[in-house]
Amino acid sequence: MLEINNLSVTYNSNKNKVKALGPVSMEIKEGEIYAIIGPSGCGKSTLLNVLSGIIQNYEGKVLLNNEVLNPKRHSIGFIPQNFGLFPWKTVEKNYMLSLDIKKKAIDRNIADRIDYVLDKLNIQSLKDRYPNELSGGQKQRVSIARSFIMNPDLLLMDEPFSALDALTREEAQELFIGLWNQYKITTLFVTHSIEEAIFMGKKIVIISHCPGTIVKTIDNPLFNTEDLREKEDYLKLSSYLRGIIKKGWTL
Amino acid sequence: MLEINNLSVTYNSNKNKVKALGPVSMEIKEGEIYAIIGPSGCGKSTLLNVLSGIIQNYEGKVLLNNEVLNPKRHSIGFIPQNFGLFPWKTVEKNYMLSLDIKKKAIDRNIADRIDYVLDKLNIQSLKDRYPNELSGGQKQRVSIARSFIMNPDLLLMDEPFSALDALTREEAQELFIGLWNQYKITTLFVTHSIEEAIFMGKKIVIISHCPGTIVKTIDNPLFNTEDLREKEDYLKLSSYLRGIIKKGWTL
Amino acid sequence: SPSNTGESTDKKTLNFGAMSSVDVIPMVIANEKGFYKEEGLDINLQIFKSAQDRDAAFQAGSLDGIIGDEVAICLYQNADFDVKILGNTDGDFMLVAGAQSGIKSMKDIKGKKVAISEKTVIENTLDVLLEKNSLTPEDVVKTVIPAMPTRLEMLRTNNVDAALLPEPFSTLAIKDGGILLGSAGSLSTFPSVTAFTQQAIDAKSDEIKAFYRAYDKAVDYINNTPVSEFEDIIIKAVGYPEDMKGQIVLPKLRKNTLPAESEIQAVIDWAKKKGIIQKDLNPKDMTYDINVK
Amino acid sequence: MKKAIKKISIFLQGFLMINILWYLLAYVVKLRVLPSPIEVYLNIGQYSENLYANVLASLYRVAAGIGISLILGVSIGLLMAYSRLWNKILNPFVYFSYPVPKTALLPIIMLLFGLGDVSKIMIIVLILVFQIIVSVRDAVLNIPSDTYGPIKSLGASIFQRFAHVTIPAILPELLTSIRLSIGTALSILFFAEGYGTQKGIGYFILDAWVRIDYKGMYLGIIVLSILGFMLFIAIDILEETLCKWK
Amino acid sequence: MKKAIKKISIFLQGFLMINILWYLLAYVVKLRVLPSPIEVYLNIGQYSENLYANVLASLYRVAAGIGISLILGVSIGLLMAYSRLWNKILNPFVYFSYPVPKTALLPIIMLLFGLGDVSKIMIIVLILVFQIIVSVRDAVLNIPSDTYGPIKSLGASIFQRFAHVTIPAILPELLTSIRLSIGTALSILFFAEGYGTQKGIGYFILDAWVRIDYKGMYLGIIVLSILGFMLFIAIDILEETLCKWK
Ligand SMILES: Nc1ncnc2c1ncn2[C@@H]1O[C@H](COP(=O)(O)OP(=O)(O)OP(=O)(O)O)[C@@H](O)[C@H]1O
Ligand SMILES: Nc1ncnc2c1ncn2[C@@H]1O[C@H](COP(=O)(O)OP(=O)(O)OP(=O)(O)O)[C@@H](O)[C@H]1O
Ligand SMILES: [Mg+2]
Ligand SMILES: [Mg+2]
Repeated sequence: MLEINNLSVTYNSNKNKVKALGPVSMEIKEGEIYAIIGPSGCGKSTLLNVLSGIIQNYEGKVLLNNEVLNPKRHSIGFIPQNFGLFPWKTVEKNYMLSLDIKKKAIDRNIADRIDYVLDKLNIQSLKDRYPNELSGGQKQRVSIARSFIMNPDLLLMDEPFSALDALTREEAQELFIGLWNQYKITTLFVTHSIEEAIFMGKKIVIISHCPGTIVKTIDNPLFNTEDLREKEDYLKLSSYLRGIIKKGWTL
Repeated sequence: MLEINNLSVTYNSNKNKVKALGPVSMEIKEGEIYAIIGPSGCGKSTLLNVLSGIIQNYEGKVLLNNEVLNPKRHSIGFIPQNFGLFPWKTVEKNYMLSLDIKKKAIDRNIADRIDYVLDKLNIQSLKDRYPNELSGGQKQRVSIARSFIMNPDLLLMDEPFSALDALTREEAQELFIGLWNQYKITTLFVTHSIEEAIFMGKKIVIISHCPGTIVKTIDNPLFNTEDLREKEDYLKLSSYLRGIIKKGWTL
Repeated sequence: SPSNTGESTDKKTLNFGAMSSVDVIPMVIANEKGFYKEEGLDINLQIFKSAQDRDAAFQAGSLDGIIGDEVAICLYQNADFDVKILGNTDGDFMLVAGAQSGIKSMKDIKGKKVAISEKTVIENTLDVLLEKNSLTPEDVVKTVIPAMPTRLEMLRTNNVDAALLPEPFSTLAIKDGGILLGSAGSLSTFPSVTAFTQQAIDAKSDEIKAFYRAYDKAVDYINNTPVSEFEDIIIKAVGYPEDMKGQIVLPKLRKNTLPAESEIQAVIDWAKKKGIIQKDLNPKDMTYDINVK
Repeated sequence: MKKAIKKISIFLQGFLMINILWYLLAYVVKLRVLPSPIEVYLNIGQYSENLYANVLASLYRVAAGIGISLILGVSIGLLMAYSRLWNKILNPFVYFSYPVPKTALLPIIMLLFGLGDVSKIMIIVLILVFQIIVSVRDAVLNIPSDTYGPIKSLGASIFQRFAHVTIPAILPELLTSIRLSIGTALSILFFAEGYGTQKGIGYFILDAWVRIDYKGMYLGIIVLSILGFMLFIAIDILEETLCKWK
Repeated sequence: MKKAIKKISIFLQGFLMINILWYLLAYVVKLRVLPSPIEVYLNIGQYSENLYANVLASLYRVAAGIGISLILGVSIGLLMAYSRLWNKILNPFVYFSYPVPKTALLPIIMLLFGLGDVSKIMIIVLILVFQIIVSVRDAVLNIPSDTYGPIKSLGASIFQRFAHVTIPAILPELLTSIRLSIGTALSILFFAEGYGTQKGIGYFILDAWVRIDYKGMYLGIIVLSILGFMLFIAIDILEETLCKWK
């Protein structure tokens, strides 16, 4: 379980302080998947950076499984918008990076898991290529593989599909949800697309303008529905969300 | 009127030829606005590059107002995905570039038009800034201003809004349509978003996988509808288009 | 004479530097023929390609002694660098006119371009030669070309009318039809000297004595041996052009001796007048008699 | 100006630090080849008027050398970038000439161009021109081809594309390349001003060296460094003026 | 290897073209300082064994100089990139030292390091190290900070971040900077091998010059250019091996 308590973040840039986020409090139960939407610059990436341990200078409290969040102790998967692959590593070295850094020996269990994930994502054959030799969708799949292989306590994704075109994007979303249903990893992702939030978020968190605070958290009954976009309810929920956006991310 | 007759384009790269587009035939009447959607790499940008005079090596015939298309003779507005502003020119020099290159004197008429466009797009106050000092939405508006100020015979846009976030994107779309309704410039734009195609395209052209050919041209009764996304018909049309995409861009 | 041979008490290495020029031949021969070893001297003989490098090494304390010239020693003394002349060498400097310059003798040199290096023994020799012929330094156009091969080449290609050159460059110029107008030797001045720092004289006097004994041996050897026998050695070490093989003529060398005080005084006066040195130097303070005999 | 002022302050700090280090080193080794900075600065009076004329002479040569290199380098670089044929012809030439030690060619240059300023400027040109050619060509080739899209679609002539896109796009690289050239040109003064002249800061240093006047020599080195720095600042100001968008 | 082979072919073309130009120029000016390339190559026999040892001696000095510069330059560059404090302290120093003509410091170098190989290597180091420092520091600072995101979120230690991200990310710039260094190091051989040695290709050229042996001198220059080129190729091959992803 992830508990965020009165988290706020202030950047110190060139002598003036910019409050970028907060205070934010929320709780994500194990095996949940939360979507976060909010206006540009409201602090969404900032929130993910705190949770992934990249920003360590924050106020408030963040507990993961009842311990203060710490990427050295916890196992955290992080997928940034540009997929976060290292161009100088082959695909294999890229998706094995998590195990490499955590110095995990590859036992039977892990080996099976790797096989399963690679198979599901259909990237077995890309092993020896370099990221530059992949299409956007392929890069995205390698990045997802990296996180699922390590079986993280928490998975964070910052606009994971926004660099993909419409078709590839839908494919990738479906692949992801398929895998997620298998492993049920506690996940928090940021998106700019109402459609994506409704399709992939069990709960949808709406954040206000900078410094971002939580405007509303919505239970999403449509999570993981097939042919979602053709359902009547989808239209209602999405027009409700659109209404909030039009009112400037307020209720 | 724009007439495209059996247009096809083949790239010569490193000794092997890649057929990227065609054959494509279509006709766009004056004052129409066409949306083009198609899979990644199907030749959409290639088509726009031919129409904008950037690619001059093509087979087939392209006539604009009954003359062979030629950017020196015709007046063509072109908005690429990255907005196509020159970072070394101020905003003013950027939007005046079209008049500058065409060596048009600024008469009463043009001056009024400039005032109107700048006012509508609300970029009067940005005149002396450089593009790097603008947000994505502002850049987009300057780019639109450049094309509208020159009153082109043909306006081409390659994924014009895809670099903007959801909110900014809707704003920009509405601004654009507002201006377009004023001037009714013959327009062709490429998009990856079904939503955008339905909102902004009087007709929607669907292109097949590479080398792209026209799969279908759809009349769009929903063009320029307010609160489009909440209409029943929108859902139908979009699920119809989605169906085509799912079948791999075939009928 | 008390020879140190046999006494193996803490022998120090003597570091000696010179440019590749004719004056260094006795040192090279002494080294090759083992005369230094015979004197029990361990020598580190450094041949430099430019005077600046030699000076830099000397000043930096990497060398105990050098082959230099009287002007250079004045400059050292002027800079409070206590260097003493311990002997003379037989290096000569010659003024050679180009074949097409139209200069036949010193009389014709007025207004002509003469290539030299500045503030050195070369310029000094030119001025002395001019004055001996009732001319003044202002009567010629001095063209500064420090690198000797380039000076020679500019003369050959008629870019300058005359040049002051040391051996072997002067011989090469004459071979090309150049006309010898005068030389330091013809005035019985020998501006080229061997010099050591006072520090070395104090700390290594035995080694320096051995050095000069070997020098004298080498002089004897050279004076009494046909050049052809040691030609290869000097071609290799001194920088004689290969095509001078069989044509090298060496002057009769003198055993080590101190230059005349009057000669040194003349150089001091010249340097003073030129403004190259500011101090009042005394020839007595500039020489040191190591007294080998 | 902000950038320039910042650089001046960094330079002054560096100047101070070097002087302190120098002072300490001089204090430790206590040798004539390394006079202390205090001695050097105390003696500045005796050179002052002399220095001014020397700096001017060098500045003229450096400016002319860089100017000619720029004219040649930019034209050839553009030619190579625009024409595949010329690139094919000239590329091997440029490629081979790059590592040739140009200073070894001094004797030929003197013979071809005489002993005057022309040969001094020519050696500077010979050393700089290749790197300017390469950097201009690469900068032009590195302009993404879609940069030209909007202006091509307006039917711009070759000349208009050039003025509106190519030149401003390569300007930053060009200035960087001038900045590097300045450093190189100044250190070439050592060769170039070693012959046929009695003026120039390179001559000043070499002359002081010959006269074993180490105070003068270090003063010359300091002046040369300051000259280099001032030229850097000039380029910075030029960059801020021409590349306001950066 | 493909890149290397292409470069070799460009080099050979360049070599041929230079020789033709050289031949024509020699034919026109007919000067002893410019013998025709044919004469030079006909005389190659008399130098051949000699050349080999000279090349080896120079290669050792260049390799040592570049090696030490790399070790120093990379460490200091990283230090300056990682520590704001050290950057503040060292930046003015580096900035000021950049335009100082290092060849004028020969007396100090001889003073501190004697006449042997150490001083030759040190003068190479002194000239190269600043540009390596600057390029390493800038390369590290230019790594977008979000590049580290994924590895930081995995709880990687400083050392792991370094090995997995920093080093591979700056490798291309580092190799470019070595490539530039090679050119510079070779042209410094002219100074460095003018004293205290009888071996080295710089010495070979200087010696031939003093002997007015222009054929030998040009042969030396050609050999030096070829040596430079071979080192370039070596770096290219290294780059292709280490930077496969490019
Ligand atoms: N390193 C930084 N220093 C100073 N301010 C920063 C820094 N990073 C972000 N900010 C500011 O903090 C605020 C939140 O930024 P953040 O990147 O978290 O927004 P976001 O919600 O992810 O935006 P977007 O939707 O555009 O990705 C913004 O106002 C931004 O300008
Ligand atoms: N300069 C080029 N040389 C060779 N092939 C090219 C070139 N430009 C594009 N192509 C190829 O031509 C095809 C069409 O490219 P184009 O950019 O027109 O596609 P697109 O429909 O715009 O794709 P996207 O939706 O990704 O922007 C692709 O297969 C592409 O790989
Ligand atoms: Mg963000
Ligand atoms: Mg495209």
